[in-house]
Amino acid sequence: MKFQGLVRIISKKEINNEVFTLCVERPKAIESIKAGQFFNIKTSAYGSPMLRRPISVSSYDEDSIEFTIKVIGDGTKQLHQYEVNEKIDIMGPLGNGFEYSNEQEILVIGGGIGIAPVKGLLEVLKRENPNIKVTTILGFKDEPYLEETFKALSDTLKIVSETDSRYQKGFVTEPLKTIIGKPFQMTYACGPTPMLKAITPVLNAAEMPVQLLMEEKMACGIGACLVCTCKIKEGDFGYKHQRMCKDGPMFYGSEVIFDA
Amino acid sequence: MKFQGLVRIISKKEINNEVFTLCVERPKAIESIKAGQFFNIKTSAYGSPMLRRPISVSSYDEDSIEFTIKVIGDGTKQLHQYEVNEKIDIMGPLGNGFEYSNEQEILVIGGGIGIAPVKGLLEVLKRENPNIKVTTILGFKDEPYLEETFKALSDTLKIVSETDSRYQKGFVTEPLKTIIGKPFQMTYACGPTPMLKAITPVLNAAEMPVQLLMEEKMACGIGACLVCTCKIKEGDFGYKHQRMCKDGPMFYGSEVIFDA
Amino acid sequence: MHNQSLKLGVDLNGLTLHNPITVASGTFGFGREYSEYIDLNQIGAISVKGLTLEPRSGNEGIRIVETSMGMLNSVGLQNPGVHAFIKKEIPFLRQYQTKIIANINGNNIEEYCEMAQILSNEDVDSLELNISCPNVKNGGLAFGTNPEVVKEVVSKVRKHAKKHLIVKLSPNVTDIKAIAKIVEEEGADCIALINTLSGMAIDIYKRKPVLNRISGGLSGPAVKPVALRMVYEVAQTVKIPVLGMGGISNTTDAVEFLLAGATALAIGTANFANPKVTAEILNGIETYMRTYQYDDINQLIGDLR
Amino acid sequence: MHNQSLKLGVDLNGLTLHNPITVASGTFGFGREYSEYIDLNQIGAISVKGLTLEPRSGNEGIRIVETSMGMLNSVGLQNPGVHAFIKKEIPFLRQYQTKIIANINGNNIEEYCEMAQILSNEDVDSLELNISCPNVKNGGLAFGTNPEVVKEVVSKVRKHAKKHLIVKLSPNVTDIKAIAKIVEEEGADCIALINTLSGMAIDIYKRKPVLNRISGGLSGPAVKPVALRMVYEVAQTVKIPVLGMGGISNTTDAVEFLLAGATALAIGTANFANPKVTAEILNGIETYMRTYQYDDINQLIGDLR
Ligand SMILES: Cc1cc2nc3c(=O)[nH]c(=O)nc-3n(C[C@H](O)[C@H](O)[C@H](O)COP(=O)(O)OP(=O)(O)OC[C@H]3O[C@@H](n4cnc5c(N)ncnc54)[C@H](O)[C@@H]3O)c2cc1C
Ligand SMILES: Cc1cc2nc3c(=O)[nH]c(=O)nc-3n(C[C@H](O)[C@H](O)[C@H](O)COP(=O)(O)OP(=O)(O)OC[C@H]3O[C@@H](n4cnc5c(N)ncnc54)[C@H](O)[C@@H]3O)c2cc1C
Ligand SMILES: Cc1cc2nc3c(=O)[nH]c(=O)nc-3n(C[C@H](O)[C@H](O)[C@H](O)COP(=O)(O)O)c2cc1C
Ligand SMILES: Cc1cc2nc3c(=O)[nH]c(=O)nc-3n(C[C@H](O)[C@H](O)[C@H](O)COP(=O)(O)O)c2cc1C
Ligand code: FES
Ligand code: FES
Repeated sequence: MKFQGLVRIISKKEINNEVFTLCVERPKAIESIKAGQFFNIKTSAYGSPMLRRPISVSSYDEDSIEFTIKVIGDGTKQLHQYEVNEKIDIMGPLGNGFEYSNEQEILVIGGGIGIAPVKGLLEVLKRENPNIKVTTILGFKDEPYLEETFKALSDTLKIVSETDSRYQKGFVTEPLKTIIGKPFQMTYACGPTPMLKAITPVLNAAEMPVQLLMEEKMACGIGACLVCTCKIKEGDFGYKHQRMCKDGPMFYGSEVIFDA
Repeated sequence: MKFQGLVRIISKKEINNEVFTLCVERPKAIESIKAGQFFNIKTSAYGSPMLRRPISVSSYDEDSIEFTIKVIGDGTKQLHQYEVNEKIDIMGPLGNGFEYSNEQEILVIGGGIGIAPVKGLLEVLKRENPNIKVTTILGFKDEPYLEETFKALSDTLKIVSETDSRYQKGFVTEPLKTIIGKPFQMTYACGPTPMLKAITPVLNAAEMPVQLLMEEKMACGIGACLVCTCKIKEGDFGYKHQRMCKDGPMFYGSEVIFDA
Repeated sequence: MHNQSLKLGVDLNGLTLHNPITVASGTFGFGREYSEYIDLNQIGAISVKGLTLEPRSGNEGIRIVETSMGMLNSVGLQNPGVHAFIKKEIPFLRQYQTKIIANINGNNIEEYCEMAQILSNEDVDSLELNISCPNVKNGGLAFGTNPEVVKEVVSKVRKHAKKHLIVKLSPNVTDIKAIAKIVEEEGADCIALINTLSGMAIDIYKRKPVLNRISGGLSGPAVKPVALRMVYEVAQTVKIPVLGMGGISNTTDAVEFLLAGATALAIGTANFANPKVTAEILNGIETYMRTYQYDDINQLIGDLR
Repeated sequence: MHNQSLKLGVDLNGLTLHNPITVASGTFGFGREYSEYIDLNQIGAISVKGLTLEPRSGNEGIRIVETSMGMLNSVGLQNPGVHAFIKKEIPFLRQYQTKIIANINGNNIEEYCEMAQILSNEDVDSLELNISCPNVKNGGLAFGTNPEVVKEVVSKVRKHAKKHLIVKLSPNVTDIKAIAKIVEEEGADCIALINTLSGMAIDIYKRKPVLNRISGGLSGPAVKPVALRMVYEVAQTVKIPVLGMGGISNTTDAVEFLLAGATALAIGTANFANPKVTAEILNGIETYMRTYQYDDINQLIGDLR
């Protein structure tokens, strides 16, 4: 049996006026977690919104699971109203998560709140191999956040912003251009779909393997309802629809078809 | 223009494990309030439940309005989760409220959470005429609450309970029998419909005028939608449907038709 | 701040409104009560509580059930009758610049015609033929769901209605497009939809239907997706303008209906939760228009890409 | 604690369930995923994801829109095809004591018949003829809303179906009773309803319908009042048992459907919010039965006063 139930909130931290973290007690029933996996969280006990909200693990250890959440609409607003010691209904861990195996040199790319699971990944990789060489590119629309955290987790860190003039202006594709072709064993990326769509052909062309952590609206979150899809090259129909929640949310850049 | 908007919660108090009070700042825009009036309160900012919940004024002064609330379903549960200094969306005061004019000797009857507006009434009457003689009958299903408060507001206080053996067992009709016919200038009553339905013929028969503060499910709360009705004797159809929220919630015992 | 160069006026084929936000029949009384919470001048038109020839006391028993983001009502057309409306309510509403839509309901076709006749000589701006009320025994829903009856009632009422004529449709049908086409052919100036969906609730403690008449009319946010679909289908089908409604509660809903092709909107149930919702939505539409660079609301109507 | 002297078994006219709680087609896959959250033995029957003769990749684009206490889906019958189902999914489900209902969908009447034929020889307990899917171009909704087509498809499929046959109705009709009667006359063993209501959503930022196919199927608590009304109407009309569904999310909803006359219930969308909802509802029904002193669920069914 997998876990679904109430867990206690251990701590809550405001990162900026839109982003916050919730750290919850890790239930004994959850034997293993992988970076890039997510939980489907019930945001309200009163029905509305009806559906759970998928939130990635941004950090975990034996006793706790951390979520880093950006307030977007009602669901995330409700999550923001929870206080320490209240209980929250989570379900997971869900999805495949990142595949990592002893890489020595990696590139990670995070965009916006997509940096949350990337942070979780880097923490694990550093824990397992303190000597791993990490190049990180982060892109933000406005003012960057968690900069210090990523500094500590990266050997090289480049940050771009669309509006904050203290940083390089533009999208992650700019710094990416300058390092494309370097001998990274793996690239890990998470961010808004337009970002993933922009970087994937660049990395594919350079034959750099990339794991994309993707996003789609979900309902069940476990692969039963088929409302979340990722279009994948090859398969019965010249393509096939895989389930973002169950077969993903990680797909390799080489296999994804980005439609308009 | 009447008031609808956010008001700050000044204090919150647990009365027992089902009943609590919320005291809110009285907005300047509210010029007058009458005991027996109510406010229509939005319990959730997130839509569900969609409709406001009518709650009587259980006390008020120039600076504040108090509500005494019993947790029943989702709406009242949500009200219970508000904390001091949070803001809540109220609309009112609504309804006619009790009609009071210098009575010297009155009877009041409260059942269950129906004691809330009765408390508000007694406070006002005592404020206006400290010599008023008050006989109070309160009925509860289980353990009585606010006993001390009512002791202070009454010259004679009788409490009955259906289950709490420390009190007279039964319904308010029992003590009512023993005092029926006494020269009360007015009886004020609020409680569940079956209670009002039981006492009204008794009081009517004794020609004791009684003001009933009644209850119905409401939507608009202001008289526009016609979903809340009180069936009244006489009128175009041999009877007429008045609006509980606007023409009531106070009706005289002599005019109400209690259907099955 | 309002109207700052933005053109908000719409024309429902003869009924011009200074803005597209109206209120739905039965949810706003005759405007009196809400006038204490909101400036009625801000509302394009008020469709008044459904009128009948004679006064009606409405249905007995419980008249409302709250459901998940919706409500069932069974008011049963309680109203003071068309004559009291003319005498007492028109003068009140005429103090404001809002247009008056008289929602008319008959027990049979003759009554519909008689009411249309009477009101054609009175100071109202439009007649809204309600052939879709689920809460009365005669007339109502039965009229609105049978294409032949729709044809007959609309063509006859059209002859008596010397005013702008709106026909309000029931959503409880297999093919709303077919009904809309008939209504257009028979000469209606405008189509309003949706009225309430037929629904039911049971009191599991008493083991009885909550409503005496068993079923009632479902309204509110719950029905919005169905309403939007029907408004879109009808707007694609007829040339006369559509007055769209059904669960509209916020700016997003309102813009969806406009994009779907509704020329004006009616807000009903949402008024109960927020008496100022009409003004807030109007404001929200203006903001949307500025953001997406529309200076005339008519550019936005039906502007799906 | 379970079943302590309470009789929960129901008979859907040949399909016996050890309890009346089933899960709705398309919301529970083939049971695999939910088997990690709930003991499938607790579920009376599983109606599997809608099957077609050939594998289908389903619809392109966004497939879900969350609405007020509901959701629109546009999955478009993505499924591995009936043969893969037989090979891979039946053996999995047979590990449990839950009954298997095969939900079948054709592009035309011949395909429906062919699937009925094929599955009649396989180890499933019932065939659920879905003539109400709004999310595919051919078949589906078109079948379910036209009484003559319903008559034809049910009578033909009946001849090929050597198993218990459920016909699942579309709620997008004027008169559900008329359709139900036809289905009964043509020999169905049981009627399931409701499938999803046809609804729509527009992305106001992109100014496009959210779903590629414009409309999708509305499900969840929002539709419950409509579903309950239709289940009641059909239960009053036909003698064959009704499998009721549409927005059931908690014990109160479930008891309402039973009182309205449904012999068994299907839970769909509610599984998404709470994967254990079926077991919780079953528990709740038992508590209700004890409180109101029913020792056999069959006494409760249709027991309106
Ligand atoms: C696998 C997975 C992992 C995720 N991990 C995280 C995570 O770790 N942290 C995190 O914060 N989020 C994460 N997300 C995203 C998160 O699930 C969503 O942000 C969340 O579901 C939003 O719910 P909501 O109710 O707050 O907003 P919703 O109400 O669902 O809606 C979105 C809001 O955006 C508005 N909107 C929509 N489109 C536009 C537009 N084009 N322009 C302007 N406004 C628009 C809508 O009006 C609405 O208010 C993840 C998603 C997935 C699928
Ligand atoms: C004018 C007026 C003044 C009021 N003043 C007050 C006040 O001062 N204080 C106060 O506390 N309340 C007052 N009320 C009542 C208050 O409005 C309701 O208690 C409130 O609306 C309940 O909302 P809810 O969402 O909590 O419960 P709801 O969800 O609306 O529902 C009631 C609950 O009771 C359950 N239920 C219904 N019938 C039965 C039954 N027969 N057996 C068992 N369970 C059942 C339902 O399942 C549901 O859970 C007043 C009402 C009116 C009309
Ligand atoms: C309490 C109530 C009473 C109504 N009475 C009428 C009526 O008299 N005439 C009419 O045409 N529609 C009536 N309606 C339907 C509304 O005008 C509107 O069509 C419907 O509620 C859908 O819009 P909404 O979801 O915004 O409320 C009534 C609706 C409600 C909720
Ligand atoms: C995502 C999803 C997929 C569905 N797929 C099917 C299907 O393949 N076949 C079918 O008969 N019904 C399908 N349905 C309809 C459900 O079986 C059910 O009739 C409907 O959702 C109403 O019940 P609910 O409100 O409890 O979900 C689907 C519903 C949803 C939400
Ligand atoms: S959300 Fe149900 S399959 Fe992905
Ligand atoms: S609640 Fe609308 S008239 Fe009373």
